[in-house]
Amino acid sequence: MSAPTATTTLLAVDDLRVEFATDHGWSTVVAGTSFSVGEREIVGLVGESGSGKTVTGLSVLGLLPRGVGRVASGSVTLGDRDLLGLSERELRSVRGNEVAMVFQEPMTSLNPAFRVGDQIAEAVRLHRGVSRRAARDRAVEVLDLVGIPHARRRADEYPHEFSGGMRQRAMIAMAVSCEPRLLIADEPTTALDVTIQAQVLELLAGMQQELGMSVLLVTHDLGVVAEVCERVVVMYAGQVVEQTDAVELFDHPRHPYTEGLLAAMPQLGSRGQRLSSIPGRTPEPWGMPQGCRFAPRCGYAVDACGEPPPLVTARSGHLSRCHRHDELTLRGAR
Amino acid sequence: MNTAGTTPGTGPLLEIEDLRVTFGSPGPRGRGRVVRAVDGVSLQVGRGRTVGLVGESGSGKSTLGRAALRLVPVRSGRVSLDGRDLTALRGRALRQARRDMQMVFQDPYSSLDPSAVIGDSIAEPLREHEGLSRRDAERRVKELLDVVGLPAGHAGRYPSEFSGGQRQRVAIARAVALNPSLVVCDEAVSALDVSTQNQVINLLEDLRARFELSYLFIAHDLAVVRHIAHEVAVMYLGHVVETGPTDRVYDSPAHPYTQALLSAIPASHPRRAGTGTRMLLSGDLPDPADPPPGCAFATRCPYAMDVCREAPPATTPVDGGGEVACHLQTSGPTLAGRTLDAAGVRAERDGSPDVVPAAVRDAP
Amino acid sequence: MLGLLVRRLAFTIPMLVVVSFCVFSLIVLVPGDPAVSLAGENPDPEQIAAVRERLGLNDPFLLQFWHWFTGVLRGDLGQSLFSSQSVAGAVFARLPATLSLALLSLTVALVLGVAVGVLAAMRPGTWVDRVATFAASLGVAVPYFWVGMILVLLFAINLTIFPAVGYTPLHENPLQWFLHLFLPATALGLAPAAVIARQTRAGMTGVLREDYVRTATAKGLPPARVVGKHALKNAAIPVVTAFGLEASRLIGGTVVIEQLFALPGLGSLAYTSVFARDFPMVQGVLLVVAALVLLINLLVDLSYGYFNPRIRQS
Amino acid sequence: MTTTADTTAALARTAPVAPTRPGFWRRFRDNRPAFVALVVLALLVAASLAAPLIAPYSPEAIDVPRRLSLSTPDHWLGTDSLGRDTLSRLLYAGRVSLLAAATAVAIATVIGVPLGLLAGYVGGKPDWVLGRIGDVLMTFPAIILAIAIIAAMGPGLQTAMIALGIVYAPRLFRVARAATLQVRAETYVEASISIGTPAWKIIPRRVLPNVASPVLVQVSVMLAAALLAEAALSLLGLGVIPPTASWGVMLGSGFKEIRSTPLLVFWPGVAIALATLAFNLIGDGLRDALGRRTRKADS
Repeated sequence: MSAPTATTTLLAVDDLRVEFATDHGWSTVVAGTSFSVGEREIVGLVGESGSGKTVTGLSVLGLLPRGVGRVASGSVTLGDRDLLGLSERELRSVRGNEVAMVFQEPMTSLNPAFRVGDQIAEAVRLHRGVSRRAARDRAVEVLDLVGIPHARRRADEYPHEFSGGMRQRAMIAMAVSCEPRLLIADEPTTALDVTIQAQVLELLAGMQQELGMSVLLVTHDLGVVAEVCERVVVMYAGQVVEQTDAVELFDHPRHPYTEGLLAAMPQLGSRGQRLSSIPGRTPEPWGMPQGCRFAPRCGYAVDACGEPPPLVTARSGHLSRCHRHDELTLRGAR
Repeated sequence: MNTAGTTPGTGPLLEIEDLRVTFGSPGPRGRGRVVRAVDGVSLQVGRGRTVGLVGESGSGKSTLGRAALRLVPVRSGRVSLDGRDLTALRGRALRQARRDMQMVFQDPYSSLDPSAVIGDSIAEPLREHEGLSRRDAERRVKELLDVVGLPAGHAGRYPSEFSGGQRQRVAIARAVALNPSLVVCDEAVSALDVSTQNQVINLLEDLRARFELSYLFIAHDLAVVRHIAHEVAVMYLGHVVETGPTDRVYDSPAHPYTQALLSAIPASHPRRAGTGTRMLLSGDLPDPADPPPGCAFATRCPYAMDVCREAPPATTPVDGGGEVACHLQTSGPTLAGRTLDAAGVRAERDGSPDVVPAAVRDAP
Repeated sequence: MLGLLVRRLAFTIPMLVVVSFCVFSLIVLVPGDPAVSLAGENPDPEQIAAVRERLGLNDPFLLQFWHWFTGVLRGDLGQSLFSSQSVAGAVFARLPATLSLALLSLTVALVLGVAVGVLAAMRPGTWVDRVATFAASLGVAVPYFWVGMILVLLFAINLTIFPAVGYTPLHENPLQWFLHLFLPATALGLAPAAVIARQTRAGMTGVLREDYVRTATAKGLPPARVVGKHALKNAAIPVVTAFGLEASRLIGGTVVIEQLFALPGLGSLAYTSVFARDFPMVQGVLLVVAALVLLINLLVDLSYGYFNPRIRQS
Repeated sequence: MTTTADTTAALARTAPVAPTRPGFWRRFRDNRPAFVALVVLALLVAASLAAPLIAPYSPEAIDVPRRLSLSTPDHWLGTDSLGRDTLSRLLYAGRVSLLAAATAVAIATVIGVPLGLLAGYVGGKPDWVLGRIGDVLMTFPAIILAIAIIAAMGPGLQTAMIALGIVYAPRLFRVARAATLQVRAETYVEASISIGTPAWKIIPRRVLPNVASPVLVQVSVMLAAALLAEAALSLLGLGVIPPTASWGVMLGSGFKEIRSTPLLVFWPGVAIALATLAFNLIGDGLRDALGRRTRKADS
């Protein structure tokens, strides 16, 4: 497959380290993550729970819970600005304006005490400085854009009057209301039913086309990645283990963990076969293996894996953090 | 207590007939809300078989599973296990009947008492039904831990010390402790990471063979159900809209809702994304307290005809096994008893509700 | 909102009736013949019979209640046993002092409590939080009547800034009214302020972790807006609940405080009536106090409707 | 990497379990304010119990010539208006006050908690009736209801404690009921029902242990409130009757001398504040130490 197309980079995350307060002191939950998102590109950030993918997404906008999580080092660049170096005030003009977010739980991500339309208009007024009335019109307009019927009437309703799928549409409407350059969507479909999930993915892809924005899609679901992503970043135990374009990843994974994930993907396969899985479990931040973090669960592990592997270019545009990336032939998706 | 014609040992293990479950009350002057969670469902689970029950949230599938075990009050209809009418049982007789039917719940974080060690949770059915001494129960708990692949020495640990997958193994050990004939698995793997999920499914398959269990396997993940179930029932808004052998239902769905569900499954490879027909449903599930008058699916169905909005559809058999409740199958003679694919009905990718399939339009 | 009001009233009014019944039944609790104990020292049979007649104790109990209750509905709470005063007259003469005291101390409690709680929640783990938390722990623990005594000692006896005892009605001299109430209201308000501060901090800390607060931050809203608008409205319900409970407790506290500061309020009326065993008076005070508490609960319930649209609409 | 499942059982067996959370006692001890409070309370209780052994004088020994003395070598904390030794009286009063508070809360617990468990678990009509009775009792401020009961039955420590116990019962009822409702909705209770365990075994085995922590916290806080209420009632002359000393009685008699000897209200006030502060801090410590471990958030 071709290397990632040489688009201009919009977001660059470089050697990001994030620490969280745990029972065991400050533990590193994201350990030197680097990746980028190009203009008008949809990038999937994939991993299981505990991989650090959500934390990475939150770090971009400085949304780590105060006193619980902190960025220890690294840089996050949007265009030519280092977001981590911005003052709180400057960062606020980026949030919701240049970079917007959609979260996993549509049921709890909207404020139950305020009308849906007002919550959207609030962001518009803040960043566009328009009149109350114009902001409201814009709110109705984006609600309509994301496919909420009777948008003008529904704008006056409270979140509890919306179904889960509608709330996620409203969240997307809020996110796109100021036409951001980058949308970070954190597991936007995980809490939704499969038919609603299909609607929301279709909507996200449509919005990306229409507004020409970039999307960083944080998910644990390779099916979601297969549906909409052009490029994929795979995280395991706080590190990027593989990064390449989507088709290449599914065809020729270069990291045993990715192979395991692909093999474990739910298939509409036949009954009676054993389902494959990755043995063991993700290590805790305070108990990381010394060498390769995946080695204890890896069937290909050799002595060399006692040393931490670097993230290297396995092929043009294909990065892998595996000592044996060039000698193994790993199975892709069926 | 054998009131039905079936005798133990023959016929289906679990038989549900025209079951109705409602929540809420009409209230004074009828202003209350009555949710018809399960609205006239009939279903059977054969011995040693796994029946997958699929549907989205709000379809009533969990309520059906609970009603089958008499964990929620049944409004009308009959549930019998091994020929014995469960709906007639009360108090002590019901409690004793429970040893043959167990449940594995969705959330492994709340299905185990956080203040009790796991050995205590696993021993509860043994103490209750077999009156085992502390020592015998301890020995059995160790055996059971071994069966589900956990170290026997962990019996004295608290649930908080285990991962989600390990807790689900504990819950499964508790469910099979009495060697029941039926286990209802209510979204038993959906809270787990994908790799752990597969481990638990494999365990369930092993146990079915080993203990001759029958499963009613409730899930929203169609891929998982296809793997584990012999037969499938599809629920929508309190109704079972389609049943049948798993392969038939997945390969040639006879109900538009089944088709929509299947087409919504994300692709397993980017190259396959956007290929095939995707039937995007418009809108959301109707309010279960105020269901549409005719077919429950009519409000979102791309094939909906006038009759669909007026009268509930009757159930008809389908070629290849199973039944379906859809007017397309009764009002359209060219389709009757056949699957949607076989009849050449295909929804367009945009799923416009105006699309009327040729087969239907030409029907008299 | 109107629907909510009607629903809550439909609950409150029957409660008032039941409460009235309980208040009246208190006389049944008196061991032996209440008339004997009420007729004074060494009563002779005639005195006892007179008391029985006066109290209507010869009627069946429910009939007695009916007479009393219909009187209450007309605003007639009965006659004092020992003075010529009507109970209603005595109660309403004492009400302004108690209401002034209660309102003033509740204001102290609410303003101080919410301010300290929000401040602590916004800076968890910092010295601001620690000082606020410690002050709140202390405020909850220190007896309010002792605080009253110490305040009298410091500000009335040693510094003579405030009067130690007495009361001036608001309409006579607002400044004197305030000066006389300042010490008792502070003494009475500090503990509820501490409780409200703790509740506010706990509620805000929880709400600030909610997804929708993160959404508000992700929109780019300044922290003051996130906390003051998005978080506070959601944290309000437990705070007003605590406020309602504290208000009820505070009304109880007026009995002691009015005694210490010689305020002519309901509390001191209750106190003297209890000692005198003036039952109609005790019943009257109890009924008015219960009605006050029910009114506060009603207002608290209605405020839920404001803070939570789901309650308003259901 | 082996992706076949046959090894998964074996691997699950060797999989590490999460580190054991420090035990309840460790967590409580690590909470410094709560631990200090426990020590202070233990000292207070010990001193009160040992009053006959350690008190320098009888609490009722009158010594009029030395009345209202300040701190002297003979009377460390001074004397009251009758010349009685303040320190000795404080120690003896502690017994009365602490025992009174404990009795009231014990009565409230015995009434409120079982009814709360029942109402929360069974629901329906019993819950409605008990709830409304609680509502009616809660309509009266605690101290006023206690005064009313005392008005009917006559003053005295015993009446006061029974009155307080009744007044506090609905508060514990509510806490126990709310916690039970929450536990009742947990899947592990449904699991026990599905096993066939009868309710009379589920309530003590599955519900009670999980309801215990909010109830304990409430008991601890209520002990503080009962102590204050006893003091207030005794201060008004409706609780403990002189010459028996309680901290409230001492405050009441001390207030009469506040212009001449302010120390007389100082010491009993400090004693009450110390004990209530200790109860409250222990309550906070219990809440933190008994609280469920919060679920680990995703990644």
